[in-house]
Amino acid sequence: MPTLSEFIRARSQALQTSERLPLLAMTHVIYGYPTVEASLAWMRRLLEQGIELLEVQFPFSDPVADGPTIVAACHRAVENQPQMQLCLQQLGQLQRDFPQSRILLMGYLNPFYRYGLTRLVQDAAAQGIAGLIIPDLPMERAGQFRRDCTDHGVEPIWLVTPATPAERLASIARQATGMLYCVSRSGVTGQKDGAQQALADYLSTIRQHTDAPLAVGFGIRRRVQVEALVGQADIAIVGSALLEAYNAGGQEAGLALLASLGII
Amino acid sequence: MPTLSEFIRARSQALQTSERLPLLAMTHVIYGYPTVEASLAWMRRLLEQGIELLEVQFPFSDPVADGPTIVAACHRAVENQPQMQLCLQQLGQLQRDFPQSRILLMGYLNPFYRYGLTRLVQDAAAQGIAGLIIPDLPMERAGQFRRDCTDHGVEPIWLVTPATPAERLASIARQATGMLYCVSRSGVTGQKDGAQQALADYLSTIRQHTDAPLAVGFGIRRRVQVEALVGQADIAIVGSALLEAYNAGGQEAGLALLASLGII
Amino acid sequence: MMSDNGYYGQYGGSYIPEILYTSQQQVQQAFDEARNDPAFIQALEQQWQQYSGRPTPLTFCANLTEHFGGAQIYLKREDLNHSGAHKMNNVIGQGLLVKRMGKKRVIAETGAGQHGIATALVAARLGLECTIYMGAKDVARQYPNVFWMRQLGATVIPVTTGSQTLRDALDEALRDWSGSYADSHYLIGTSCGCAPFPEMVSFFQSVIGREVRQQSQAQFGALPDRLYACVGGGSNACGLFLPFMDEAQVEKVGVEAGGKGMALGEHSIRLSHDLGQPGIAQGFASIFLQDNQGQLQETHSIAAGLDYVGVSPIIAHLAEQGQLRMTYASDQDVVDACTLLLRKEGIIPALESSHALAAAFREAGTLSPQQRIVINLSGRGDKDIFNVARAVQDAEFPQFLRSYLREYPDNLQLASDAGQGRAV
Amino acid sequence: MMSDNGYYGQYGGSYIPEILYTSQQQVQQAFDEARNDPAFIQALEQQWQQYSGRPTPLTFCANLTEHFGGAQIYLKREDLNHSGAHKMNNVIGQGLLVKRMGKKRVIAETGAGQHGIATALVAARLGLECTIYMGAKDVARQYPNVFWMRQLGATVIPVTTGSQTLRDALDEALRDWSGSYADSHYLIGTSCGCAPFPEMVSFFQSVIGREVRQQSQAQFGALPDRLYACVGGGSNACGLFLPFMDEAQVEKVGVEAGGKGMALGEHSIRLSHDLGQPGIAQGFASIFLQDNQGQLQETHSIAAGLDYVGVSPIIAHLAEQGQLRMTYASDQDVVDACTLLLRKEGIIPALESSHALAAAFREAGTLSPQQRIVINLSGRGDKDIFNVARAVQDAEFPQFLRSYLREYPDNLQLASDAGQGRAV
Ligand SMILES: Cc1ncc(COP(=O)(O)O)c(C=O)c1O
Ligand SMILES: Cc1ncc(COP(=O)(O)O)c(C=O)c1O
Repeated sequence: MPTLSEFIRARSQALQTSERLPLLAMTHVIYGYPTVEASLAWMRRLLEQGIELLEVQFPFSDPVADGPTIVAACHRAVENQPQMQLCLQQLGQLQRDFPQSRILLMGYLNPFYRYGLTRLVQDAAAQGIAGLIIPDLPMERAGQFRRDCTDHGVEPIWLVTPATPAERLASIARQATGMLYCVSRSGVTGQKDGAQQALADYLSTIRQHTDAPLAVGFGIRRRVQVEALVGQADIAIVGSALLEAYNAGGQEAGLALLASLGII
Repeated sequence: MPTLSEFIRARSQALQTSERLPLLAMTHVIYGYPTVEASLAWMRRLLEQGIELLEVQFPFSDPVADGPTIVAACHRAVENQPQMQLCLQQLGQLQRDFPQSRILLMGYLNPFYRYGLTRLVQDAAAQGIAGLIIPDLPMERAGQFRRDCTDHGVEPIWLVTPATPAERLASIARQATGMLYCVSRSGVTGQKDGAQQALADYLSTIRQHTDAPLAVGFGIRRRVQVEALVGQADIAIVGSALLEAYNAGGQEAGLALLASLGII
Repeated sequence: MMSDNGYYGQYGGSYIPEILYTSQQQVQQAFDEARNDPAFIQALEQQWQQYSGRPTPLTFCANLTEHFGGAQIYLKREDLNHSGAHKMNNVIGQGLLVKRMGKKRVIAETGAGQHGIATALVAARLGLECTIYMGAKDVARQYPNVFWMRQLGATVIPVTTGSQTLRDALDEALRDWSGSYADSHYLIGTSCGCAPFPEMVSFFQSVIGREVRQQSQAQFGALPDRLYACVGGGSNACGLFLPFMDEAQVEKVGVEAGGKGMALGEHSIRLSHDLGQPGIAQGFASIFLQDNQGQLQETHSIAAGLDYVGVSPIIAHLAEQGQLRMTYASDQDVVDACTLLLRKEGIIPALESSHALAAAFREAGTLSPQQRIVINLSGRGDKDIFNVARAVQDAEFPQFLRSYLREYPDNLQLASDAGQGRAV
Repeated sequence: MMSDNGYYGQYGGSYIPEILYTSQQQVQQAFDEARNDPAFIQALEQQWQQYSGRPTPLTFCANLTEHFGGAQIYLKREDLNHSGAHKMNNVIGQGLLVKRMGKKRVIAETGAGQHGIATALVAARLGLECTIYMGAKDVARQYPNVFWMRQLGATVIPVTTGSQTLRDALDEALRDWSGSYADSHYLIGTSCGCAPFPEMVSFFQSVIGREVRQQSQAQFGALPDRLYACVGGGSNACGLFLPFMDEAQVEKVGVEAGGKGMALGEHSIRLSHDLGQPGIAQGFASIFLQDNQGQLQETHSIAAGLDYVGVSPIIAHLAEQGQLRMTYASDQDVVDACTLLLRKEGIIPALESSHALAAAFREAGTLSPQQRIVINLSGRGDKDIFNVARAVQDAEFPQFLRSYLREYPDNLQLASDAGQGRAV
């Protein structure tokens, strides 16, 4: 099986010659929201549409790095008492059903920590999950976790932000393998050249330090924002906007958004 | 005109041979309660009944030495905006109409003080008022007042209480002329021999220091209380009980009380 | 300031019913002895420190100073006393005197409830029985204080006579004392009443001014140029001013409650503008708000602790002598001053104390940056939330109260709706 | 207590979103420098003294001591701080740090509102913008505090996510900080959160224990035998205990909120009885109340300041090491202890602090009269009138509120009835 970065590179290559914008789509779904069944059905539907990367968030009662829409959905999902073990099994089934896509499991540290981080990596690997994103696990504290990931062939996915100091950014970028999750808080409207330039500078700085694919998330909700990423990043992450569309009009509205963004 | 003590002694003498208990009646009325007119009518009625001593209280907003019934009546009377000058004139008229009785003006210091203490004594004298009772004017501060009283022939009437220290009691009693106002807080029920004895002791101590007539007030409301005073005091003061009777049933109830006490 | 046999010029004295003579003498004697007894003074200072947290600080207000661009502004922080006001200084002193006299019970009057709470606190601490008289209107308006007094074990008696406010409570307390003097002490809360109360209360409060002297020297190496204190009965003003009476160059400014206007009944201005007249009532000679017949009048202030009808004979005398300057602040000035202190310095002043602030704020800009003023922050303001919320017309406070009421245990709501009074 | 690079045994650390890394490092560095800068320490001590009134006294309680017939009982009077609680020690410290870092704005979370008020006070005094996050349920329950925060110029943001209480407010504050770190400081109110907050808050609170050491020596010539403190986040406990860590013979007792019962959701007992489990959330590793999936759980306490889901990593570590003993007190014990202190000593304790009282009262009688215990009275209780009145089922309080509401300006009543929020 190809590594995550190999997978991404291959698909990027293929997209150059397709009708779609040449960016992979990484779509975000909260496990257990609004119910476990509905969330699984939504994931399945996205995968059927050819979404390359599915980011599944295991909900947590205190998602400190998320905005209001995702926070509310997480709280709702927690009420459905999601179980980590079952979640991993169900994601494994999806991965097996859609071998053309990759599933990344995202979540805050505590539920993983309670499950056991080593056990998590093992079980995720066994289920074919390609990567793990843990926004509140600093790289400095992740020695064992990274060894486990290496041992079991799961990619730990790190985040950088515009606030990350240059040296640290370089260091994190250098250590990135499967992909690097580039958060941009500044947002890109497509209108403001200054902001667009800032994003370009940010991404090119990162690029200097790594060959890993770059995934960018900054509240993408219009095609022009995606277009601005072409040539500078590999993956467009659609999170809150997708959830809002889904909340407003279900799966169809979600898919319509993705289509309007040019990434399905 | 006889002095106040001569008047009292003469009437006491006369009572020895009458049907009534051998004690002078001193009845208390609040000027301006419930209205100025009604209070004057009530005074007149009492004088018509032969009450020897009429104690008229000029109302004050803050009658600290009085109990709840009198306090409430004073507050009501104050609302009628009683005028000191008019009050003195009206009492003078009463005195002229009922030369067989004596009128004593009682009041707290402040209204008198605002009127002018010297002026008060002068005007009271001019109206034939026999004595002045000011419960919150200590004898120590009354030098000028006493000289004014002497000059104008008005009796300053001092109070003693069971709490007054022996030496002070002796001194006040010695200086008493028109009468001495003996407050007994302990009350006399007629049943309790101890209390009766205490009253007897109290009055006989006072008697050792003065020949002035003794007036006793302690919430008299039953005949047996008055009887207990016979031979020990000269005057029974009926204050709150009379006001309560008046409040309950007007002049008639007031007179009925006095009759039941054996002092009209 | 020592009285001349209970008198300050023509004011002061002891004009009380004869029945209280002995108790008054006893208090006088006990106080005369105690003030000269080092053991008493030591116990007093110990309780001040260990129970009430004295010394209270002198706080420099950089933002306010800059805001007005005039004198350097300091606050004497009596709000940090136990119970949240200067009242504690006095109740500790008299409480210890009660123990010394061997009495078992204290009586007090209270208007806003501050003195009532302070008395109830000290009574609990000293194991004394405690009865507090409070005008029925004040009970209704200031119920939170009543609640705490009762929780502290005090008996609170609502006084339903007269105007049902402080003045009537005072009368009623005097009446209680007349019947209970043998075992009870009347713990007066301000520098009013018959001798020796004005002198005694001022003596206990003078710790304020003594500390300000020391702290001024320590913090800026000089005495203040001006002192401000609000004047209700006058105790916090006496406490601040008296230790500075030998220093004529330290100007003393007393601030009365200007209320809503200058008509009788709308304010509590007794001294400034000669709105009050000399009188003798409630045990002492002073200046009172009264009509031409000598009847004491109703007063008003947004600060319940300032609407007293009389004033300390000490303050009346000093004002008459020109040894202090009297002024006043209106309800509106007071709310503004309160808000300004909140925003600029992060201190919540009592509305009483905000009168002193208002006057000082008016004048600070006219002084030079080399001058220093000390404002007595006699108490803290959290107790005033019911008044302040209403004054600033806060819309959520009533909403909060309503939802709180909805959750209150049901049976009690019914009982209290029917006006049946206390359940406990 | 110095951490090992932010860790206390297995607890502590910094588990925060990457975007906060720089700010966290900046705070760490600023704090490391400031704590070693005599000028900073001097400014800190000056504000503690001149603004908050430190030192707070150590009060001997003769009546309570006699009542239990055991150990001599002393109270450390943090209730006498400006704002009425120990929270002030920390906000002054962090406020000065904010000035030092040149930031212009502070963010804080608050549960009961005590830390929110303290932050708003200090922000006003230091001229900082201030935003307070508070669970919408807490806003509704603790509105008087919200009122004062707003009067002080702070923006109070009700948090409507999750359980709408402290935990959610904390999450929301972290989110704000993630977007505003450039000019804002997150002023955490207890010894929790990512490094260096637990250490920093404890550093600022340790003034409590240092004073107790000095005062014990001065007042009874020895160290106390036992110390009691309630444990919410753990800051007042750290403040009292840490300066005594070298003295194993001084027993330290931490008291958690036993609430209504032992079922999850009914209490806030994280350490005693092993009801909590290790976890990593809200920026740090510690013991949290959580389910088997690692979801944090709801908690309960009669004292709004004690119902936190986690606990200071310092306390968690010391408890694990047996260097302090953890226990708890139920809501009912707490009301009883509060009442007893009121009646016996004339001090109104916060319900939070009454937990420490309750545990100490349980044990005092078993100690000898030669032993001395110090209970940290972390705050005063007048703020708790709404809770206490309900707990003792006072019948007149709702009556008072109703008549107050009847007199409230009419238009505002309508506006608020319609739930239209603030008018100002
Ligand atoms: C905080 C505060 N300041 C001032 C006063 C006024 O009293 P005095 O003039 O005796 O200081 C009161 C009275 O209750 C008060 O509570
Ligand atoms: C008075 C008081 N005590 C204690 C606490 C608990 O906090 P900590 O455990 O951090 O001292 C609070 C929190 O609001 C409080 O207000």
